[in-house]
Amino acid sequence: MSAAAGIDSETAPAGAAPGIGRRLARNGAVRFGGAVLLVLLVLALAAPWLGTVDPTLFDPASRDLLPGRVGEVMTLDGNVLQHTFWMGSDGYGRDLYSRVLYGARVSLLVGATVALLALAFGTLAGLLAGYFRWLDGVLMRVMDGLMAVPNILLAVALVAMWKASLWTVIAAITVPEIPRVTRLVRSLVLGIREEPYVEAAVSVGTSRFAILTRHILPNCIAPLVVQGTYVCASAMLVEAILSFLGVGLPTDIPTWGNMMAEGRLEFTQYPQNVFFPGVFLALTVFAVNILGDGLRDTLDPRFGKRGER
Amino acid sequence: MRKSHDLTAAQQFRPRVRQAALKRLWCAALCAAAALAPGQAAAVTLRITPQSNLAILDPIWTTATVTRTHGYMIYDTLFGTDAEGQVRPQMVDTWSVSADKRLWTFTLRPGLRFSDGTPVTSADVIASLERWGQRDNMGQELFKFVARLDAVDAHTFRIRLKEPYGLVLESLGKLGANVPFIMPKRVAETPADRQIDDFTGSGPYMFKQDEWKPGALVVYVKNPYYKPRDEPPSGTAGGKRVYVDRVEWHIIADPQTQVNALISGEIDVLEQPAHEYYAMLRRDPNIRVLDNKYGAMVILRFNQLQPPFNDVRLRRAALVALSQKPFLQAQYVSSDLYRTCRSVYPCGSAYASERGMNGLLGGDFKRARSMLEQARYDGTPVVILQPTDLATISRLPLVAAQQLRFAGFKVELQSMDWQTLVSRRANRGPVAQGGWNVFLTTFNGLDLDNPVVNPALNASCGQAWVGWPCDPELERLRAQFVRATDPVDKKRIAEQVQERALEIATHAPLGEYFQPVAVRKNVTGYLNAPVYLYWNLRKR
Amino acid sequence: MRAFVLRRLLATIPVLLVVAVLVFLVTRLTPGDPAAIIAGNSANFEQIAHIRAALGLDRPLAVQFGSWLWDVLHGDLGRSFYFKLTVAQLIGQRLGPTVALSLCTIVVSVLLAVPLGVLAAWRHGGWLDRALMGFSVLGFSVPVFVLGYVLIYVVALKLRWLPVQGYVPLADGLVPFVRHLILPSVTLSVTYIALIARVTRATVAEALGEDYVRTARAKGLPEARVLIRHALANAAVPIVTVIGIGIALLVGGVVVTESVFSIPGLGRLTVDAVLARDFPTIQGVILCFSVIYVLINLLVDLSYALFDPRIRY
Amino acid sequence: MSGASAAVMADDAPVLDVRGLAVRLPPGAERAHAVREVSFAVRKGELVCLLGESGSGKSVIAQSVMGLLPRGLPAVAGEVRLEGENLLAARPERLRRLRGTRMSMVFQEPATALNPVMRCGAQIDELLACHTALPAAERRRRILEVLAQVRLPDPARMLASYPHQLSGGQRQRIMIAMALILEPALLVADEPTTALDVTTQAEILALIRLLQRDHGTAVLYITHDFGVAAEIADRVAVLRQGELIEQGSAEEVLSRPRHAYTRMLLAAVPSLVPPERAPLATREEVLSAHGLGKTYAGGTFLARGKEVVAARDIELSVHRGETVGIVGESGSGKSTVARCVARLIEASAGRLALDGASVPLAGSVAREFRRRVQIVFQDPYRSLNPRRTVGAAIVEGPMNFGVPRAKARLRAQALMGLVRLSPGALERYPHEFSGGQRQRLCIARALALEPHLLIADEAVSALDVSVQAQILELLADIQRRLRLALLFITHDLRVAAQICDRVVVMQHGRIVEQGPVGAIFRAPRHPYTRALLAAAPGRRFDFALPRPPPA
Repeated sequence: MSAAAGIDSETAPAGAAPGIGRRLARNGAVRFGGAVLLVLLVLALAAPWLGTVDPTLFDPASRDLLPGRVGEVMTLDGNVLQHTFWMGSDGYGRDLYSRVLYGARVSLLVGATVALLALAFGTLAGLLAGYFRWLDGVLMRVMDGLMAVPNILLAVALVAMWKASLWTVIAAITVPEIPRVTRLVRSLVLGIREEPYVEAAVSVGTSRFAILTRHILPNCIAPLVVQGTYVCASAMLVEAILSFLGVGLPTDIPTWGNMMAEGRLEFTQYPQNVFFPGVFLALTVFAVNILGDGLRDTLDPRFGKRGER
Repeated sequence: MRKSHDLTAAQQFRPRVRQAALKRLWCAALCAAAALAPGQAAAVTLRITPQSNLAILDPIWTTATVTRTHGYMIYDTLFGTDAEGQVRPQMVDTWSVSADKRLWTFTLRPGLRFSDGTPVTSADVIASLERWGQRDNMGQELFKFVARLDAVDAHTFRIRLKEPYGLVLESLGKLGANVPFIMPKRVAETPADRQIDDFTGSGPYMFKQDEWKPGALVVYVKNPYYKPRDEPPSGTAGGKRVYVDRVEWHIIADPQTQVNALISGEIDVLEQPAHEYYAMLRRDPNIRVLDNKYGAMVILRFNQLQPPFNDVRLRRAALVALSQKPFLQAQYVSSDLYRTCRSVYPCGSAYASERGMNGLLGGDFKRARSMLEQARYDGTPVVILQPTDLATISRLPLVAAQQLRFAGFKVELQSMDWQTLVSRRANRGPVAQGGWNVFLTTFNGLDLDNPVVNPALNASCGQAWVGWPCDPELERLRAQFVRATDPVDKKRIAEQVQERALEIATHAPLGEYFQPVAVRKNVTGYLNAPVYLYWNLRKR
Repeated sequence: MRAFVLRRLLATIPVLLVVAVLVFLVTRLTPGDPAAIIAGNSANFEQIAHIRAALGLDRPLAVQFGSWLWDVLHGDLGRSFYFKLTVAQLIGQRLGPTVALSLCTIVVSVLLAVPLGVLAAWRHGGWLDRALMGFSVLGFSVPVFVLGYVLIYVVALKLRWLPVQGYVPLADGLVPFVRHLILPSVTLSVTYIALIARVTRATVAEALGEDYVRTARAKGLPEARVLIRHALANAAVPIVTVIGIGIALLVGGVVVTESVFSIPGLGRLTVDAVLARDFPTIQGVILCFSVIYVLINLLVDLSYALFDPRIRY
Repeated sequence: MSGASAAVMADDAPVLDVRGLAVRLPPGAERAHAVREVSFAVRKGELVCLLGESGSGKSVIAQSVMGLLPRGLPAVAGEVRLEGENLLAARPERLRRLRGTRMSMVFQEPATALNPVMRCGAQIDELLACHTALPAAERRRRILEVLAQVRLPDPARMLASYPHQLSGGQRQRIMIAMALILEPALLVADEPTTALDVTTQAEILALIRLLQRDHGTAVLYITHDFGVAAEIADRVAVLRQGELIEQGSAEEVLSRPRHAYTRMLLAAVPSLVPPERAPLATREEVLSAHGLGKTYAGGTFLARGKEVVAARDIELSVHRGETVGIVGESGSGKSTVARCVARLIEASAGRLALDGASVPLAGSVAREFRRRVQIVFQDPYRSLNPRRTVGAAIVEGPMNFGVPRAKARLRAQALMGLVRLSPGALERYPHEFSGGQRQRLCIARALALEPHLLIADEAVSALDVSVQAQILELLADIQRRLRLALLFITHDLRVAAQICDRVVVMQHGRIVEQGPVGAIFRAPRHPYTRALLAAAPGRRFDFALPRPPPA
């Protein structure tokens, strides 16, 4: 059969589709979410130079000051200095402005760490369950068991079990999130396993471990990043709820959650205790969620497919 | 969420300035109430939110405040203590003491009955007193002196002492926890370390066990068999008349929701509103805040078995560094709800004095620092236990931490829920194995007003209250106090006890605070006493 | 159908076993010692040891677990350490309010979230989509108790439309029952709405891209009918799934809402039990929650057959 | 080319008159307009075929006629007149009322074109309910009648059943019934038979012609398959990259194409007449399978489901330098055999041998087997890992067998030349290549391990005919040079005719006939083979050869 006339211009690759980076930057939600988070991160890290005082030191004489008032603050060596309370003071007389900024550090840390840990363990479990069938049954039953126990109650029990410190609270919030990530990864693996490029890898003699790490894991990243943002958002909220129930972080470690939980008593008369941390927490969780939605719309192949076929 | 703990409304004996005004208010209310036609048609229900959740129903088995209030609802006592602190007869009609003060004979009022209709007999009284004697600390002291307790007939019983004892009536009529309530014999024979499960009593109300929803709702109805005394009610003495048909305890966990429920009229009485709300409650037109003269005391307790506070010099240094005002300001908000009190006994009580207090509790960080150097403090951290779920005391540890840090101590705060704290502080071991160095709590004033009842002053090493101070001299003084009958001697010995306690720094008294009850204006007749009493109330 | 139900019920047994072991270990490893708590604060060492023996806490862990599990299989959840009732009675008293609150919340959430999601999907990427999703996510970002307090402060205290707290059983009259449930279920449903709306939006948007929607439009059907009968109908299965899974997240909210509105439900009971180290109650209630969760998800799976004829049991 | 259409041309006003249509692509696409300057007409009772490869814009034209253009593809010029009314100017509400009544459409994928959660009867009923005021009973009668018209067995059962309970052909008949029930003037058919088996396709094409004659409907038929065009079209219009380069009667365009592009396309269509094949130089058997079978046990450990026999008693052998084709319709088991041989799935029965050495049917397989047997899949878009460079994909095989990276890279560059791709493209990612280029990369990957046996599982089915021709030519060239054994799986008889030495015909999991390609195509013995050949569209029209078609 004679080769057709050399119309074939196919030797040179076709026009390159826009890279992931540019597509992400174009998505409004990603831009908004990312910007807000960046600002918060900068505020948190630059806290010591933004006119703040030690968030844990207090002088009960200047308690419950309304925003903008001037009062006294004790320093570590016991002497007293004048300080304007931009966001007012809480029940102990601590400066809310400093606590909100320093609180950002811990809340973001809790959110990010829980997200990373949940993704790490969840992905590991999900990969094993998805790829090795004999492991699947056992692992998924354990995950179902973990998921059947309501996350707040599990967290409360875990925190009550160990003494309340930053890491116990992080662990307590992470454990209930792991099953959700595992189920996501497992369903992804089950899907990707059937893809022809995985079968091709099998046929060229690639080991199972290499298939997992080279072919299956990289293709789970996009949905995982999206899930990570939702886990981060919910982690910050759960931390606030744990503080509300009295099993959260100790109050000398300021977080938005325990500030609100502790400030709820004065809420109706001095709303600044709950208002400022509440606004910051809502803004952060909102930004993370919007970022998640934006990532999903750009990264998730299902949405990409709907273009011209 | 409030838990039962040592705190009870303290007893304070010195009349307050506003006290007289209140008196005039009562009799006006009473006269108005009398004018109402007796026997209103609709059933009147009184809704009360107690200080915490009623879980344990055996007032002898636990010292929890809410259980004691439950006891006053359904049980009666041989003697009561009136508003002026005098012991008055309640179930007892007449009593007499032998010349050598060793034989006491009591006769019960005629016609006393339990809520199941059966008459109250001496046998019931004896069984009740014996069970009470095993658990209550004043009861234990009393029974050390009791030779024999027997019934002469159904209505008369006798107590034979080995040697004269000064606090017989004060013990039988005591207000504080483990109140000597009288229960039917069959119930009182339950061993002291097991909880009773039959709630028959001879008090003004009956407990409706079928309607009880633990953690949510407790229901009492008027006890038809109860015969009140004729005298007007005063403290736990006098006639316990009941003018409502039904009392409901609504357990509300959240402090803000409690106050909102009172403001919206969904409950009539709120025992312990959070201090942040008193300003608001005072301004509310249809709510009355019943300032009472009975405060509670804040106490910082050292663990004397473990470093660093096994060294008395460091404990003294801490006493020098600490100051009362910041604790009270941080935790109890407005100044009319607290006051500093430089005594181990409640200010205004019989034995209160400033003896041994010179140079202490002045917040003198510099002197404290130098004392630390002299004692060659090696920097072992002070572990302070902090309860996170008890709104009324959760801030105190932070204030203590800051003041000790200013004094040069290394301090570590460990937060936990109250139940963990209660079991943790019973641990004598080192901090590494779950031990502790300092915790803060509060006590009802009437539990501290004399060397015998005040647990902090007990220095009998292993047998003492947690913290386990060990000092034979202090024990000798307390034993001497018990035997003294003349008030002047008691006062002198009590002051010596305080001086000695401060020398070996058993604990740091950090001032007093008040937590007045808030009542809606359509409820009148609330009895102002160091304990919560719910008879004599009318609801329009 | 029956074979499937049987098989699914058999499949839940290992799950509940895992829950039982998990909960048992979590309670047993707590530092707090229930015996000390029950003995009260002035008890000495012997009394605490005596109580611990009475409660059977001195037996080896495995034996304790075995006897508890054996009792559970016989329907006896054991007695509460702390309250004077058996765990079964406690749960019985507290089940009503939690079920009422949850059902009310689920109904309110689904009725609001699904239309919200469909509208957002219909205008995918448009301003309406961003606004609706922004609103639902905002609801998701505010902690439940803050929302609760604000609602109480505004609606109950200032406007006096609804009661501040408390729960009135249905038996005591429909109107008070509903009035007491409105604010709590609104507070609780905000997070649930965000969850369902997000999944509805995603699945309906995906369905709108399918061929059968293009066929429906080629048939000249009105847009509303295309959206409901074709797009939403095919998105029903994933939506129902998230409603099922969401129940576990809902419980977290129930615990807080019951505290804020002082509703005597299972959520509040569990937290009190954990704080009071009341092991039997903790185990009983969490097992109860898990059983409810598993049963609900079984119902969800069974409902698939209603929504999608391709799924046969 | 059917001769029957001429008589119907009585009415002169065209039902559909498209003039100068232009539809703009969103910025950043490879060309400015999806279609430009498109003008054609479809008269009553006439079937006009729009021919073109994928991306030529034929579907865009169909969508613009029906007013279903997505938001990003606006029609910017020209007119689309349906019975005189310009649809481009019509308000959406007007368009909506026309759809289903005056014009309707049938789509390509029968599997997904019907709403899976609605009964077929209901999906037609909603059309009637929406556009007419007929009472329910009358609507039901009409539906049963039209279902009978489209030759569906037991219309009542069809009406009550769900789409997933019907076969592809039946579903397409439902679609056609739905399209024609309201007697529209115009029917737009967008590749309605592409996804069907060749026998079913023949029935559907015949049905469309029949209904068109009965109802006098004007049909705009869109396809990329010249065979189908030859089979059914009255007039043909050829599209290239959005431009109408040629149109005329089927007879003119298909046998006397004026435009070079049309000639190129026609030449690329493989002929059903197999060329003379040189006999094999040596008879070295690479692969032999005896009594190979595969059964899937249905149900789970509790419920015993019914067993599905995918393949049984397969006798197969492929020699060095020989191409053996397996042909058959979907569900015939041809892919299952291929995957058993490639040991991607485990066969349930029979013996397998490679270069004489026996291969275990189950459990782990010798690494040497993996080296010697390679496979190329159908879907180019999912055969390469999107997250890794194409170079990495090619070197992965050799590096698994210990070839150092540098040496493997050199071999990859050589292979790129072999498959006629520029070696510099090794660092690029799969999404930067077209379908045809990706298939070449897959071939390069397969050859990297110098296999003895290459299995092509529908390797060219997803490609346009022009690209398909190049890949087939490439495979033939590579096989000659490397004396590879090639096992070629396809449902397209034309492709089989052109590339295979021997052909195996499969039906319902069994081999019905096998033999040299000439014998099978010229003198098929088994009735199923004969039916397959008879159903191949445009078989009387031999495109490749320039001489005029037989009478």
